[in-house]
Amino acid sequence: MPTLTLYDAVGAALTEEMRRDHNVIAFGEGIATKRHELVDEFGALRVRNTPLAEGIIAGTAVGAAAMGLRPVVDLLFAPFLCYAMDELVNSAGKLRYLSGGQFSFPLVTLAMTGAGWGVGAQHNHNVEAWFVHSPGLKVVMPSTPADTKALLKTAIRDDNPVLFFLDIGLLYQPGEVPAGEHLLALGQAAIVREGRDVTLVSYGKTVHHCQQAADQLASQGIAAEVIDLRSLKPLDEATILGSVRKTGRLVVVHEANRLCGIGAEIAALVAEHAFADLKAPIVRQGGPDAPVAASYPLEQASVPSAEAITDAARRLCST
Amino acid sequence: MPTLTLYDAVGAALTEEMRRDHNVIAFGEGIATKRHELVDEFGALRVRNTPLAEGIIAGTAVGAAAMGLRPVVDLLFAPFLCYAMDELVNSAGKLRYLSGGQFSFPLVTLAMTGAGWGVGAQHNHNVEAWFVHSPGLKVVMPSTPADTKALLKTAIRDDNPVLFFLDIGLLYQPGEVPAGEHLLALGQAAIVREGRDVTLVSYGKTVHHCQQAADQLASQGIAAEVIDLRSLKPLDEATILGSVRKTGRLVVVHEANRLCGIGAEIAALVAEHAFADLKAPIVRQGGPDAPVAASYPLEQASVPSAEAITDAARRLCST
Amino acid sequence: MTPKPPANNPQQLLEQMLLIRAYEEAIVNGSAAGRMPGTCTSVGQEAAAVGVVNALAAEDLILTNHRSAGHLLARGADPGRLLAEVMGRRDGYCKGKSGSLHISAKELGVVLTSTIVGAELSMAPGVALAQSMLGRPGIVVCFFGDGAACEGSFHESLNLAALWNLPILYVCENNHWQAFVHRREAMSREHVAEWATGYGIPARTVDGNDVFAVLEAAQAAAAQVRESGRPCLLETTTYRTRGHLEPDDQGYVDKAELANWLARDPITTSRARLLADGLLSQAQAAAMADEVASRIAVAQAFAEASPFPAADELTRDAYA
Amino acid sequence: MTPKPPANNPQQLLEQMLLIRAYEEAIVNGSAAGRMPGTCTSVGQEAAAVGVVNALAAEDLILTNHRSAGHLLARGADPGRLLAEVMGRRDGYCKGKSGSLHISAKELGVVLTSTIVGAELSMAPGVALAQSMLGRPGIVVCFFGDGAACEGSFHESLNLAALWNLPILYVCENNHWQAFVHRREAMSREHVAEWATGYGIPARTVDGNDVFAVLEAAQAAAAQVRESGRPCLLETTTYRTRGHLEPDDQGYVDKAELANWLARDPITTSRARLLADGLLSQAQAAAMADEVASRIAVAQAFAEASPFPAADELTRDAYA
Ligand SMILES: Cc1ncc(C[n+]2csc(CCOP(=O)(O)OP(=O)(O)O)c2C)c(N)n1
Ligand SMILES: Cc1ncc(C[n+]2csc(CCOP(=O)(O)OP(=O)(O)O)c2C)c(N)n1
Ligand SMILES: [Mg+2]
Ligand SMILES: [Mg+2]
Repeated sequence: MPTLTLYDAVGAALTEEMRRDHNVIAFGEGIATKRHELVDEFGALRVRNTPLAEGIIAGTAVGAAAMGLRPVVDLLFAPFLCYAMDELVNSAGKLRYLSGGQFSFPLVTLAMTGAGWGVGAQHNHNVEAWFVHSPGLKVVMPSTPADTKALLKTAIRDDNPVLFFLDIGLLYQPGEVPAGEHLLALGQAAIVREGRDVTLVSYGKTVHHCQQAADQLASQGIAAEVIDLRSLKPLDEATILGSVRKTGRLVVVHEANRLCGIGAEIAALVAEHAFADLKAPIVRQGGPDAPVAASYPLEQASVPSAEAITDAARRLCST
Repeated sequence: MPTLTLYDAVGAALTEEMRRDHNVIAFGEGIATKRHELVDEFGALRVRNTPLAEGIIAGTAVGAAAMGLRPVVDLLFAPFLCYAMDELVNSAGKLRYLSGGQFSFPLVTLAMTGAGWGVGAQHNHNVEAWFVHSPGLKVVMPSTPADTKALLKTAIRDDNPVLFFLDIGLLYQPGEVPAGEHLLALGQAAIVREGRDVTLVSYGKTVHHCQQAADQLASQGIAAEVIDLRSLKPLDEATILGSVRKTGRLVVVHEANRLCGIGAEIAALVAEHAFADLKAPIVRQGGPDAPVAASYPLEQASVPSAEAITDAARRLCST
Repeated sequence: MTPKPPANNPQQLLEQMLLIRAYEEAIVNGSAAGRMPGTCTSVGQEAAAVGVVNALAAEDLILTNHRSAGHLLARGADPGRLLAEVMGRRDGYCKGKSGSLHISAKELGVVLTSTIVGAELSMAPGVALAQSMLGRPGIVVCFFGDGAACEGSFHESLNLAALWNLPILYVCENNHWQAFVHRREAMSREHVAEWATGYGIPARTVDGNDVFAVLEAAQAAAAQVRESGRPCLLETTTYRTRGHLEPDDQGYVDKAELANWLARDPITTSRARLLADGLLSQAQAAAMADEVASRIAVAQAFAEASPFPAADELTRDAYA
Repeated sequence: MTPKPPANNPQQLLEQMLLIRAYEEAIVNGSAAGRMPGTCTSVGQEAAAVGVVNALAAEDLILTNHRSAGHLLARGADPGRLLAEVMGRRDGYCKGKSGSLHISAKELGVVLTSTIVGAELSMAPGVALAQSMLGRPGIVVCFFGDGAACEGSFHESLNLAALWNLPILYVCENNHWQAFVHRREAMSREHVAEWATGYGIPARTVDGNDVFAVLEAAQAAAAQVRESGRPCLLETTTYRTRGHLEPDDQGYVDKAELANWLARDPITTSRARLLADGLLSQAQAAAMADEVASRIAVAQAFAEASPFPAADELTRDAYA
């Protein structure tokens, strides 16, 4: 199998989808420079650099999507989505419904997020939960290059606006990516490791921390099941609930702020629908209610570690 | 006790705080027109109309707060906060931390939210959870005129940015407001009705729906405890956990989208820290994952009703 | 239903303005009586809407905002379906989900109406981009207020449209008010057109209460957009003669300023001109008023008879 | 520590530029060697920073952005504390929490630095409002790039500053690049100053590579802001001669354009001019270079010796 970084998996998905459908276009602050091969293949009209103005980039994508194009826009870092909230939330997310279904908005926004580059809270802020909370939007955050390519291809074909988050810490890590056409439905979690004692649910880079924790737990005789959500909306409730009904124990892990994060949603879901099978309290591991510092050790400390996950799971299994 | 609407309670709090501290200023799209008595008393420099531009209103508040003023800005309807997300989240919420504590941001944003006026999803969208999820910000949403006045006075004195949400459906409902200086600490929930069988937690207009539900439940022999959160960050975890430890049953209710809402946070909190005392699954009642329509019956259907709350609580108590 | 062809005589322009006025008055009366919700009416601004819309071709696309009745009716919208929408009924253009504030009617080429002030400006470049990339002929007309011009999206939109050569006719309806704020409390300049020139976009200001002048200016501007494939801006200077949102006592409005503009009411002045020029008789004028009144009466009956949306509409169309 | 008094001779301007260059090169080398993080350097833009900052009084306030080393050093920042901040160490100006991208130094009057492009523009009016409402004397200088000028906050900020008579000197450093996008791919006009005139704000463009010209223009503009109490805009035309963020191979940069600007390096040209005018001897120039090199060496040693923040800094200062 060919090996690609997550960054290149994005490029591969874009290339394949732009070949397949000439209505797919891409623009953003530097995409034509950084992915110049796309300009070479598809021309300067379909792949464009833009002014430094996230609002109009997103707004242009919304208008174009409603009228028949399928834009993919690169908004660089997740905190910059703050400048595009009206366009994404109030326009893309609501104008289909408010118009009684007259329009659809097949558009994808790319944004990088998370620890790894020591760039501080104005570049590193995990805001995916905002968009899960907002109607009319789908949200994806993969943990491997293979999933990135498959999910991005599906997102581009989806008729709804999809917020597609790329974990900065994973961006240049290589991984095997099946050659040719592979798609993954949005809303399908992956059980990346099976186990019967405790369920670890995560997405993005902390999936790997969960896998390391599962290794550590295995050596202590605890069989952890690890779930990679991959898409945050739609959320694969069945896989989560099925796993917790089996194991009776749940640790939810993510880098984003704990408060009102995806972990809260999953904990609530389980406390509502798998309560009878729960053998122990649910545990959430997430970022603190503080911005992320640029300083390396503080940045690293803001991310749940394999050790902390292991400890939490072990404590749960002893109750 | 004098009787005021929630709208007038805001005016009373502004008047008292502007008298007390000449650094308190107020501006926004029409505040000088709609609250002209403030201009009469405090002058056109301290109370200003602004251009129609939420970003610069919020940004100006951020800059002014950092340099010694205490701005209160009226951003009208909650969805318009989308145009001020950068200023509120990236600047007000983060620049204290990122600067190593060099600045503080004593500012209050007012925004109306919720069903009641049939204005549709671009005016009626409950986004308070976004700001709970974002670091450095406090979030308040009162359910009575008295609490509104007391909490707004405290919010104006707080050295952090406070997002202050006004429930549209409650805005012109009168209520008793104690005369003179009354303050309420942020982060203190109110137990508005005591009960031992089930805990109903809410904020904003659905507190009243919970109270109606509690009446209905009482007539069926079920004693519901009703908690009005009042402030969503800081969250009064102790009061919530104390109540659920007593009753063993929890229904969380709000108008905002269920997914990653405050209800998710509270359910997760309880599933983590009061698991042993839970006698039944947690139930969340919240808005659907859809924009809110303007059409009256659809708008009303988007808000959890007293009947639905009663049903949910009764089912819980029979398990 | 398709867009109405442009008026081919001045009487039709007057009739459209009368229809808009009668429509708005039906809502004003209905909401005063508690039968209808309040709306942002375009009373006093009819000429600005009618003059521009009648300069357009059927294939042109329109983006508008919360104060849209004039644009929609001039484009040929059915007043019955509009009123049904305002009342949240299922026969409305948006199945009752929009209410008055964000009425889109794709079949009429009125697309992506948003009540977020400034959103029309942010979406217009994308609509125009699709038109040009998909090889469609129509230009894009973006109606926005003097208030919207104060939002950052104005700057971002004009810069991008100029840079990417997008066929957009920006039409700023400068009605002196931004809800409860007078434009002089909000704008560093008198005219939005002064801002536009900074982008190298041809910009012109026209008396927005003179329907004939607006029509001529809009025809010229639309032709320029069509030929150059580049944006132009037209500012129609007019006045919001009722309040921001019904009911509104206008206590904050300068009485002399309002009286001045009321004296220049676009309907009164254009009717007087047609009568003076012998293009309309008193009898024709009376017949026109009757015709309009009866259309609105029919429309109102239709809207009132339309049911509310079914319960399962609560979440339908949230996702495609 | 307080702001440095303005230079009172041309040699000091040169020395400041040399210090900035040496500081940036220390980071370039350190990051190439893996000892330091990459930063957005201001190499090639030293004259624009030094010329403006030396036109200011101690009580004036500065807002800057991600490319701030020149502004901070010209204002008298300690290069040791700056480097400590870049390296995330506790002796940095922001206790290591900022890193290179948002360094504020309130004691120097450098406030509210944000790496969100356009945020400086959105906060400047509030800073100026506080200055004027609290009766403080200093004006506010807001540095921003040609990229920031494309954000909507540019429009909103300039309109408000003009409308409210806020004492802001807007300084646009037009360095031809917006990260990986050339300004001609992003701006409908050549100059940001062309946009400013639309607001009735006096605007001027100056050769940003000529430190003496920048100083003179900035002195005039600052004086105008001080006297009128109203905003002015100064655009310094310059060039980002290294990449956007170290390391950057600049493969996307037009070689001829870059060569042209490198030939107009602000340090080389001003040094040559001082030598030619007899205001500097070769020996003095060499001594200056040595002095600067040793200051940077000391700074680097200081920064490297500074520890990382303690673990309890993780959440400290999230709330007041
Ligand atoms: C982003 C945003 N801010 C504020 C409002 C509230 N609001 C609705 S209409 C209006 C005034 C708009 O003024 P203008 O753009 O001049 O249009 P006009 O109403 O005068 O036609 C305001 C403030 C809104 N809908 N959206
Ligand atoms: C809102 C926002 N969008 C994008 C970025 C990423 N970014 C950082 S600097 C930069 C270029 C800024 O260009 P300009 O304003 O001209 O300043 P320069 O870097 O040239 O000094 C970009 C795109 C950002 N930090 N903030
Ligand atoms: Mg207006
Ligand atoms: Mg630049």
